[in-house]
Amino acid sequence: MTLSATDLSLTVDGVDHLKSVTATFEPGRLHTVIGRTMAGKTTLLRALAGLQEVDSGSLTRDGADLMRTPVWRRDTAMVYQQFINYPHLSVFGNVAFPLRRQGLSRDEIQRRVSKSLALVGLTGFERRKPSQLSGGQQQRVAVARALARGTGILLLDEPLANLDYKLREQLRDEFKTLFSDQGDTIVVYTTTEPAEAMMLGDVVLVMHEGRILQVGPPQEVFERPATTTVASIINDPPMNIFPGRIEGGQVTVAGFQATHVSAHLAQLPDGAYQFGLRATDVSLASAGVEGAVTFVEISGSETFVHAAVGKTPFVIQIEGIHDVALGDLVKLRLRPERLYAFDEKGSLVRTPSYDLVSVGGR
Amino acid sequence: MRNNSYKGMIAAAAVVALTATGCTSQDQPESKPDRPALFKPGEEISYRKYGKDYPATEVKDVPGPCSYESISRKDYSGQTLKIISHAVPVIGEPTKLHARQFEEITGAKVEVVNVPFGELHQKILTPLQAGQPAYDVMFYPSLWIGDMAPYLAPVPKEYLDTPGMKDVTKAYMDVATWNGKVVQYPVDGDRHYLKVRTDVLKDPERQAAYKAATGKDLRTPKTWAEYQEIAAFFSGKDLDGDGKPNFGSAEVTKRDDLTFSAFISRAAPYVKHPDVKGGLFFDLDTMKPLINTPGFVRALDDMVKAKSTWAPGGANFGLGDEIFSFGGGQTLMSYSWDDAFIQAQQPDSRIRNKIEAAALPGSTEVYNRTTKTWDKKPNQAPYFTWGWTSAVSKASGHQKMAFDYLCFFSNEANTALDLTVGRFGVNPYRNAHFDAAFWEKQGWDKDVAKSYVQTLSGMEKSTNRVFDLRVPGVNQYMSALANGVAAALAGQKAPQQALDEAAREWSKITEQIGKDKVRDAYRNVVALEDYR
Amino acid sequence: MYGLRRHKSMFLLPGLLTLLLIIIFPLLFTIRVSFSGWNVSSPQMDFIAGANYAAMLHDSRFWSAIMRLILLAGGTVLIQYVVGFGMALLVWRDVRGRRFWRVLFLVPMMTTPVVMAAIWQMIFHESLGPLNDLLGMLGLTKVAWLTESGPALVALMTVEVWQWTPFMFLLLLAGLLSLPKEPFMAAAIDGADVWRTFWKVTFPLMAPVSVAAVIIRLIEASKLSDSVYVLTSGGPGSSTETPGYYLYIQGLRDQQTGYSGAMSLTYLVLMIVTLTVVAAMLTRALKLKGHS
Amino acid sequence: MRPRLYPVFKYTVIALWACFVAGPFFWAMTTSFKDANAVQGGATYLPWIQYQPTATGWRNIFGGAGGIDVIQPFLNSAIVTIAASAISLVLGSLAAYALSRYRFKIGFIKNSDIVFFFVSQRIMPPVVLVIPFFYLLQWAGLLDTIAGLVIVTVALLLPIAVWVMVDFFNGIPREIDEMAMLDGCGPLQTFVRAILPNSLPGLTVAAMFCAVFGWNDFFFAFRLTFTEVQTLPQAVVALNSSIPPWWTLSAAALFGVAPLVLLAIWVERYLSKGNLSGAVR
Repeated sequence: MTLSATDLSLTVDGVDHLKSVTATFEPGRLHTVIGRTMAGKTTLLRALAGLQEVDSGSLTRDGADLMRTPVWRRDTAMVYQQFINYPHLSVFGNVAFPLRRQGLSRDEIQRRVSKSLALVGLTGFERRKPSQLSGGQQQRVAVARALARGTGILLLDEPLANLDYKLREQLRDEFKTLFSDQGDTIVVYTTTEPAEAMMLGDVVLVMHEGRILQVGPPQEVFERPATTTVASIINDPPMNIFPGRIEGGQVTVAGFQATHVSAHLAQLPDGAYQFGLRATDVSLASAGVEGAVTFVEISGSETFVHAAVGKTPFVIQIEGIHDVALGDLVKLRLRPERLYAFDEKGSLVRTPSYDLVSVGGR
Repeated sequence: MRNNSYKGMIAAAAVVALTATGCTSQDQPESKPDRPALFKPGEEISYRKYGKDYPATEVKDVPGPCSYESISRKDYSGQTLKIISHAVPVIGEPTKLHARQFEEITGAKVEVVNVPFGELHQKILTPLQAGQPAYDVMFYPSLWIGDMAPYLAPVPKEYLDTPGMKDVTKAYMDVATWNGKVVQYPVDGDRHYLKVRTDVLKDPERQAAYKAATGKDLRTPKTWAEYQEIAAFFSGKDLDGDGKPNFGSAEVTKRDDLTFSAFISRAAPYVKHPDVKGGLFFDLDTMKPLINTPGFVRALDDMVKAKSTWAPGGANFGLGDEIFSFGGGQTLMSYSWDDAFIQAQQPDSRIRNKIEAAALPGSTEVYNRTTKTWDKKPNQAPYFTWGWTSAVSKASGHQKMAFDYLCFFSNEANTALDLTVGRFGVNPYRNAHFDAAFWEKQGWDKDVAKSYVQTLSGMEKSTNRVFDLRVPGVNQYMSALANGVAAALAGQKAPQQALDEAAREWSKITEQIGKDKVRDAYRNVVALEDYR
Repeated sequence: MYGLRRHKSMFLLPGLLTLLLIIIFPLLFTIRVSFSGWNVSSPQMDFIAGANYAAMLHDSRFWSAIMRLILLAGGTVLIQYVVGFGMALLVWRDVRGRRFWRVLFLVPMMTTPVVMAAIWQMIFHESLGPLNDLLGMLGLTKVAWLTESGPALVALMTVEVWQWTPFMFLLLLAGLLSLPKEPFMAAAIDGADVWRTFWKVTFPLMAPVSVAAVIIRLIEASKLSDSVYVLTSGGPGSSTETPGYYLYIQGLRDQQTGYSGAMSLTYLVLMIVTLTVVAAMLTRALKLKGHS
Repeated sequence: MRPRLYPVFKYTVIALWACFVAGPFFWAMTTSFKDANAVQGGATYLPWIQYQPTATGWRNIFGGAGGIDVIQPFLNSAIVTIAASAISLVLGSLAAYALSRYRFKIGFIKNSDIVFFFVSQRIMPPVVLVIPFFYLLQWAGLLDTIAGLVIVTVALLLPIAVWVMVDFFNGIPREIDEMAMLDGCGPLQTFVRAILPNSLPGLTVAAMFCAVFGWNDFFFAFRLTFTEVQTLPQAVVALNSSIPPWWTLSAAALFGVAPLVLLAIWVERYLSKGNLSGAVR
């Protein structure tokens, strides 16, 4: 029951929405597609569902061509970012809608709907109209409808994007258990949130500008981002990427002697590189690379300090609340053992050695 | 209020008729055998049973082929007669009333459609031209004969020989005739004449005041100049003490209403020279329009001057407004058809029996188009202003029934009753109608009845008559003329210029329709005008 | 989407073909008849080339009627829009008895124009009508509503405004009621006053509805003729004639079918061009994108 | 404007406009109880006080002497209006759905051009259409029949239905269609089961416009029928004689408006629910 996309391309008005996308989706696994907005994630899902025609490429299911199968025979369910439900139907009616199309018996429909609503925690809401529910509840209805059918392919297009933070976390946790129970279903889930992708995905696909940049298990993608772009997409806040040089055992950034070269980079020849460093691996210190503070975000227990070193922006994530003012000159300390090295074109050259990786942690 | 035994008789007759005809297919014109009459000869006829809006008057059914008695012998059950008529009530209401009676006494089904004046022409003509048998019987203004004649069934001899038809005045038989054939069935006699308020004009105090102010005697005007003087003198004064001002003259002036007829009335004495033959609207020889000649221009000058004597809104009066304005006592004088007069004589009218009828004002000189001079001589020219007529379509499959309906419509009893209902718009057209005693019976004062009957019959005696332009495309001609008149009344153009343009328009229309075609038609009209 | 192509005609064609079938013959007929001398006395499809069009070029009544229409249609639609919008705003929210007002304000458009024009004719009647009577009570001079060209145009516009403002009112009220709430909250938080909120929030949000409503009203208003027919029959003189009424006079009353065909087609082309331009201008003026 | 004055201003404006709107109805109402003398006597407003009311006008529209019988025309109007509106709504919403959801390209003709083609039918001066319609119906043998009138009325109403519904469908997210298809509905089922039920407000507005224009059409009904199919406006206009019985005309005018007032109340219910357009959000 494998779903394979081969060489899918779509260009609209000179913009590549899909560019030679090739990917295989396995039954019983949850694939998260991560990428920034406009990366082509939604287009990919719509192409998989048959809602979007592509310029070229093919789509097969267990080797059988899927391109000529109309949407309504594709055995696919989809959950949209915008909580799309049938406004005229009750919650029950919404979930029962696809089941009725399948011609199931009343009892069977009743049974499946109840089960499905129980799964998403909406038992007791059967008679409400979607407009009488909160956003999170509406999205649960959409999910319940998708689940109740037991389709072979389940597509979720940033289902949590329009929810508030709290609800997002809560639903994300619920999804984790929900989708792990889906048997042979191929689940494809798009998101812009690295945490979501890492936490939910059995496989993570990183998309950017219509291309798939990297595919792999979450941990691998997190630890070994193939390019600077992947590195930036897969981290939140995005990994700091900055040009620098290795010269005589020292890493220099914007003319500063930033730090010494740690062991994992020792083998590299001197020259120009791009370095990557997570925000958590930069700290404010009394000495180091000098930058000017451009922006300060305080989020609960953490402070994000944005600073510009020369023209290169940095994000520094530090514990606790710190009193930093705009325009202050600060010194950044870079953790040498955490540096990723990329070549000048952005391909990964060296990763730091991870002893213990905490997936999804900030 | 219905007479139940009468209804029962109809039902019985219908059953008999149905059984007799058996399963003959519906709506096939066929002559069925006569059946017993529902009326005794000379029975009293009244409209009372149709509602209290009808007068209680009773008249005797006059024996003859069109009488209630004779028509009720006919059996038209299972057949449908389709009729188009003017909007209710003018001519439309009697059409419907007599249709209902006709249904009751013959078993026929009669469908009547009523149409506003402005729509009637095309509503009748379009199906006729398209060969669509839409209507069997059509009621329309008689001046359209030029357009309609090719599609009309001539009145069969048996109907021409009825006593009722024989009694129709010469003028109205002429109006119904086209190229020597009677193609229209006369049901109405219309003409324009003058109506005045006698409580003002015959009031000694006002006569004295008028004499003092103008040095002239106050009398029913004999010329348009006098009409203007009197109208101007009284206009704006409160003549009946109700606190509201009264006005001098009410005329039909709304452009696309019947303004052309009002204008022809005003022009008639200036342009109808008793000694000049060969056409009033056109020179029959050249077909050159004459409507911009000095006589017509003077009439338009008069009309523009008269504006000061009109009630507010008087420059946009349709016929209905004119009728209400005079009939309601707002204005002193008016000239048009009988309607306003009859309206003013309705039992509940506040000016009942305070009015009189007179011939249209004349002139002291008349334009001679052959010598191009004004001939100083008093002139009068009665205007036989079209009037309603009826006809049967050549394409009708029910001609016999159609003519029977018209013959019934216009039988003596019905006509006598119709004449008394002002809103019906049915006016005297038989010699028998010029009978003052009949009107006195309706509660009219002797003088009023006498003035009315004399005015109407006097017109019949005149030899200097004006008829309408009964040619194909008459509506276009009249519309062009009305546009000219309206432009002058609105002050957009001087009368001469307005009529010059109308005349050019006329030439164009003639060109378009075909000079010979118009001339052939107009010859019929000229024959009537020049008749001695 | 695969599998949909063959369905899309299934949706469109029944309606499109029905309309085409009904309309194609009249259109072809009109084009053909406009080159013929078809009239009341010779209803035939002869061929007189462009004579009707040539005559039309010199027909000042036709052209001045078109100029007058621009004034009448433009003026009445503008008034209808402003008043309709105003009334929609007033009964949009917190008004006592708003359901009553809303129904009442809708009713005029439900009436038959020819019939209501007759009622209006009574109202404007200069000596028997209530309007001049009321003016008199107020001590004002009476107005020659239907017999002077200025007041007659005002009377016509009054009737049109009365009859069709509800149409604007309905569309605009429906538009207002479906507006999202957020921008208004934002404006309220910013402390914008009623006037500013209207211009900064309500009006821009209502722009698409406004353009659609104005265009459709212009289309309908361009056919103005019923009220002319009943109220003034084009008078005084020809000062209230509209193309619709003039076409009626020529085409139906005088049955100049060929000539009126030529005028109708010219009028149709002029209207389509004008409306397209107006629609484009309105759309641009209100900075709308992708308005269909 | 000062907040305290605003309500005063608001209610004053509403009241003024209400007077203007109601004025003609009031005048028709009072006139319908007058007779010829009351009308001729100048403007009066209050029965009993200023004139003696009579029910003649009202009696006359139900077959009284000098009047008309409005019952049969009423039924004819209702049949024609309902049939033509129903056909227009069905064909119109199908076409509108196609134009809202699918892209058409036939030569240089695109969706917006097709929409314009529909709407442009309303630009046609009716005068042009009526003569050819006459011959068309004559050829089909449908002059003076309900069927003929329905066909012609459909040509008048279809553009309105398409215009309203295209706008309305554009306001319904396409995702609903997609979801229905994903849920196993073919295109027609998608339309019937997912879109139409959500279009009731739009259909109501379209139905109202259709009903208003269909019910009040005088022009075509008048010229394409002879005697068999008299519609209500025709019956009322048949009173516009050279001596107009204003009282009867007024009564008939009010009678003709009544059913549509009920329609207005119905439409207003949707308005009050606030879901006349963009029903989804």
